[in-house]
Amino acid sequence: MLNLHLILFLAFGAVAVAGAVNLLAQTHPINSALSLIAVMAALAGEYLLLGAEFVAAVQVIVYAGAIMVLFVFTIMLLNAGVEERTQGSRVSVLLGIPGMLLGSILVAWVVLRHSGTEAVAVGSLPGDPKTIGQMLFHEFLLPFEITSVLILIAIMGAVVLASKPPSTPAAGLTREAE
Amino acid sequence: MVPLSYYLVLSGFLFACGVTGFLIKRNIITIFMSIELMLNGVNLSFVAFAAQWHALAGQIFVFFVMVVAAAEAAVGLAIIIAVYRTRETLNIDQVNLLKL
Amino acid sequence: MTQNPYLWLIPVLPLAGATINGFLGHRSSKRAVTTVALTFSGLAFALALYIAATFSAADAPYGFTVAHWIRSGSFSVDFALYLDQLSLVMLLVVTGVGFLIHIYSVGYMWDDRSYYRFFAYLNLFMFFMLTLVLASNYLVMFIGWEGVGLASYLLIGFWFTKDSAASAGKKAFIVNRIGDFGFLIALFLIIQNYHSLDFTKVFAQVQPIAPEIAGAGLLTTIGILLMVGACGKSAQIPLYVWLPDAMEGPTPVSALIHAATMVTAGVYMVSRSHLIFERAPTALMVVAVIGTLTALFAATIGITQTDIKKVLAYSTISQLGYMFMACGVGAFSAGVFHLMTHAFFKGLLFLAAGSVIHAVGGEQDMRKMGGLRSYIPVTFGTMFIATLAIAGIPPFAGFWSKDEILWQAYSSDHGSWVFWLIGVVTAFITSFYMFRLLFMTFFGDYHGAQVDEHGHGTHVVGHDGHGEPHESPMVMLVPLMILALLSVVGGLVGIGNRFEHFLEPVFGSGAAAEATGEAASRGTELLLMGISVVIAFSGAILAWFLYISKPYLPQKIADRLNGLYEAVLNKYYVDEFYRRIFIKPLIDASTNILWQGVDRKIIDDTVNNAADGARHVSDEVRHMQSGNLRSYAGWIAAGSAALIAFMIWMGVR
Amino acid sequence: MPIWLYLLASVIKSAVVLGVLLTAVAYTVWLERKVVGRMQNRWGPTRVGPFGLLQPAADGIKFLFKEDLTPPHVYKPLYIAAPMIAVIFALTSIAVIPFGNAITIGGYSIPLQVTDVNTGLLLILGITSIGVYGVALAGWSSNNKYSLLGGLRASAQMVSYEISLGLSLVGVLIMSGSFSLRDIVMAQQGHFWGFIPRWNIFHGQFIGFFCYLMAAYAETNRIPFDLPEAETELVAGYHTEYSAMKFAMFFMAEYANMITVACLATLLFFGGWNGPIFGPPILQALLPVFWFAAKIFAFLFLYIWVRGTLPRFRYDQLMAFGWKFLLPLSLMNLIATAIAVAW
Repeated sequence: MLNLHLILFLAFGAVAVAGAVNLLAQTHPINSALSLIAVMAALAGEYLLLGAEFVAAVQVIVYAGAIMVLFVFTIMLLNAGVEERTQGSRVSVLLGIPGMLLGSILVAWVVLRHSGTEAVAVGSLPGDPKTIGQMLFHEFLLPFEITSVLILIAIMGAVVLASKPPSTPAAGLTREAE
Repeated sequence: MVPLSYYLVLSGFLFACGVTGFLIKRNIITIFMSIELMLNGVNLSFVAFAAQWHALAGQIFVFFVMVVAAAEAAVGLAIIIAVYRTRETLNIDQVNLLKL
Repeated sequence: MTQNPYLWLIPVLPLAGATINGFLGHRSSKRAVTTVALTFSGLAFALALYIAATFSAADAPYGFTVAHWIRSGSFSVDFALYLDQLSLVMLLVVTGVGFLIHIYSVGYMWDDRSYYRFFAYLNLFMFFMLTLVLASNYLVMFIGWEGVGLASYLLIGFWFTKDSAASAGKKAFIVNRIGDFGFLIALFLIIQNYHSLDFTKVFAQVQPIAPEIAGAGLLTTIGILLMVGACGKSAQIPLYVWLPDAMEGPTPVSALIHAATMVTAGVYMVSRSHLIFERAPTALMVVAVIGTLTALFAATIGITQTDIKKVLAYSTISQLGYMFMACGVGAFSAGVFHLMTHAFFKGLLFLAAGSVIHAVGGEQDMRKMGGLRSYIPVTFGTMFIATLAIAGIPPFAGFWSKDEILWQAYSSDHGSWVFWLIGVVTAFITSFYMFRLLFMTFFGDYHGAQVDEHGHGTHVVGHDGHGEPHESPMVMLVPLMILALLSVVGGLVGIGNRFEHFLEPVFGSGAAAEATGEAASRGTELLLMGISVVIAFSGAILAWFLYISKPYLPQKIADRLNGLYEAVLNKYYVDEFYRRIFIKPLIDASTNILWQGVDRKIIDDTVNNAADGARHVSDEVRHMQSGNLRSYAGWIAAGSAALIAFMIWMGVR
Repeated sequence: MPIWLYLLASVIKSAVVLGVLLTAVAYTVWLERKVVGRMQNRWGPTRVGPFGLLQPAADGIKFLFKEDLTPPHVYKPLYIAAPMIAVIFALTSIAVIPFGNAITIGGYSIPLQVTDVNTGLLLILGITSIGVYGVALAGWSSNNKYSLLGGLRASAQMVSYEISLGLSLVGVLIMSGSFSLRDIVMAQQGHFWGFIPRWNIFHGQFIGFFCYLMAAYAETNRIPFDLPEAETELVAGYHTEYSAMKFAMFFMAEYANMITVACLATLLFFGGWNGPIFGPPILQALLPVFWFAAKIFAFLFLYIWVRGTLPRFRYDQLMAFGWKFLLPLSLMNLIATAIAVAW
């Protein structure tokens, strides 16, 4: 099973990497969104390999099934087109890309230098819903409740932000309504 | 048996892809998706560490990250819609009024 | 110290009245305001009477600690009250005269628009004055001290829409600050050396110290500084200049604050600190000299003044000088005695003057009065009694106290015949100008009808200044009559040194000194008494001669002594002198050095240059803030890379 | 059990289940046309085969041989992928549905289920939530405003009702304490007082079932919630531009989803395959499957019945119903169940 584990890891990892790269390569947001869904599905697979089956399920339901639907919905609603290749920021390319590369290399160097030979077994930590639920409602009760408040505020904020202004018909609005 | 570092490198790669997306993408929605990609990369390292150290708290954190991501997506997309209504564009290079 | 749980109520009652009237008065009727003001001040008086009735020398002093206030290391100050014979006299004077003047004010201020405000201030003044009087330590006393200053400022500037009133209030306040400065430094010295401000504790430490006969020591310094404070509050040379201007306030205020109570606070404070002064002969001498000079100086100015209230103001300064003279020669009880009788007759004089002003419709210039005797007989009668009292005609109150002072000035250990002589001269002048006032106002012909258009006292709104002079309402006359009665009999408590013996537990040693010389100089005393009586009568006769018999003479004399007359009429140019010496340099220095130099050049320029610098730097740096989100992301990426590198370099793995 | 046998069994099971499912889809269509026809006082299909029984086959042949039109302005990759996504996810979720007890063949116990995962319910929820992409992408990629509106409506509607759907299921989860569908069915064995089946719907979950039913109708875009394909206003919604086999895939996906939802309702609220068992052993082995099929048939009939009866909602009514009525109701059901169980 050793090889099978590695093979599965590599397979899901390849999908995730391909999706991530595709996200960057695609110019149309809907393609990027679908790539991201692929990445998320692949990550759900990785979670299953790590024994976190509940996390995997929630990953699919929440991320792929809800958040990304929201993204696709927004893309459809705004009728987003192919990305324009404007040159708005030199800084992001001249400073950001080297910075990102430097940071990644440094982190990778640290990770690889300090990684031991210990390996993570398949399902070595059972992440079944029951244990997670107990933990969530005992040790993490307060953060849990706070996130519930957070999400409530987010809902209200989203409603307020996205609701139409009552009297001033924006230009974008008329197009949606036709 | 897969070493922990493999997971971490994968997670780091996804994160780096997210950062790169933020840097090079012009569409606000795509940039937003890059952020989600970064969060996913971090989540992977959380779960990997949880398995490595036999600490379920790592998985709990993933839930919190998801909740935050969901809240962020809801508010962020609402903002994007509001921006689009007033600016009629999704190009981040053209949404640059917040400067001196 | 006996605890007296009612003590705290006395100051608090007027405070309650002030609070109620101050916050609710603008919505209440005048009747309600009157009720509140009179009830609370009357209750305070009644309570004071009750306390006086139950006062027993054996239990004195009484005390009451309201609250702990400052606790700092070994130093502690409580908000505590203290009542001995001295405070009791002051307490009765303040609440009694205060209550009478409250009643009087109801009539005098009835037509004023800010009726409630007046009574709120008046009650507030009562609160602070009682705090001052009942304080058990210098700090609480200082609160009352500053508080009466505040109330005085508010009441002088009561008609603040008038420029002169507003600036008179400011003048009083600022001049008082100078005195307070000395007072405060004295307090600091006391704290530094005696580690307490409590009267009993400080005096217990002062008691064993021998008098600083040779030169000036610590106690002398403290004493002189205290005297500086007293000079400010009690309008002594050189800080007396605010009191005449303070006559801009309503007349009841002049009566209560600037004649009967507040201005005597300095005397009270000096008497309260008598243990310090007795051990500092130099300071005592300073007090006596200042008092004597002030008495003479103010009296001479009083001769030439034509404003009825100004005359009384200078008279007040002069009488206060008497009190300080008494204190300065170590006869504190005589000073306090004069304080009390003065409160009666000077309060009465002011109230009667107010009644006169009221009668002639706001006119204050005596030259425009005259012959008022038949129009306002009650006012005339009471004012006549008061004049007799202040002039020192026996057996009226002033005679007893003034005579006591003169005798002490002559006979006391710290006294001298010089003080006595100047005192007698002053008494002569006092008698002269007071009868001058009386004659100009009430005798001769009435000059008011044709000139009262130009009267400058028209702020007493609602009174018809064009009609016949008319008597004041009963509510104003009753306090006049009561005070007149007190002016007649008030001095009798001093017969046979009864008053002095009453205060003996406080001033102890002064009476002992008196006892030694008593037998030897009985004859001298009677002789001196006779001289002063003669002097008083001669002053009155001179006034009669000049203003009734030969009314053309004063102008001639004035013409003959033109230079001197001008100087006296202009109050010896002291105000102008102060303006030239102190105010103008101060303004110039403030303008040129502090404002243009320090404020503009140093402070403003520092701030402005810092701001300019920040702006210049920002002008360059702001280009980083392009408004482009991706640029920001670039900065973040580079920054986090730098941070990661830094962390690795620092060994954080 | 050797691994090859395990794999073989899995392949056979998959093939059988898929075959049955596709057949069921085809005949559900037939049934719908027949039943709605009767309800509307007409015959429905009668010409092809006896009672029109061969009509599905005829339809299939027609779909296969029709010209596969691709309109010129569509975004081609997604236009092609969308129906595939729809049908693939619709068919996948049946994999975790158990339709009977384990049967023993040649000494090996084989569960009547393609694969038994202990988080089966979560898997179904996940797959269902991904199913929305088929409709949404189809609507968007068609580059047609009716389709776009249909797609928008579909995604909004499905995301909204998914919340109520999930919450209505949590009540059952609390009662059974497991995500495994097999365990949930096992928990419903037995009877109250000897004759009332111990099904969840009789076990306090009636409101939960109601919420589930409403949400499921909306999830499957069936009348009265078929706003995404409302013919009268959106022409045909997201599949306006589709024809031939691509259209058939949407059609299959819809009916497959109906069947999945019916299976889930049966398993969660109606005791699954539990029912009277009697007779010879072979009958005893097949009766549970029969009961299961019968219950599903009842649900499908209910679907058709509702379609023949109720008119379509307005879109704002749909949203208001979902957010303002169904969601609070399912929340209250959840709280009530939790309190009752904790008691």
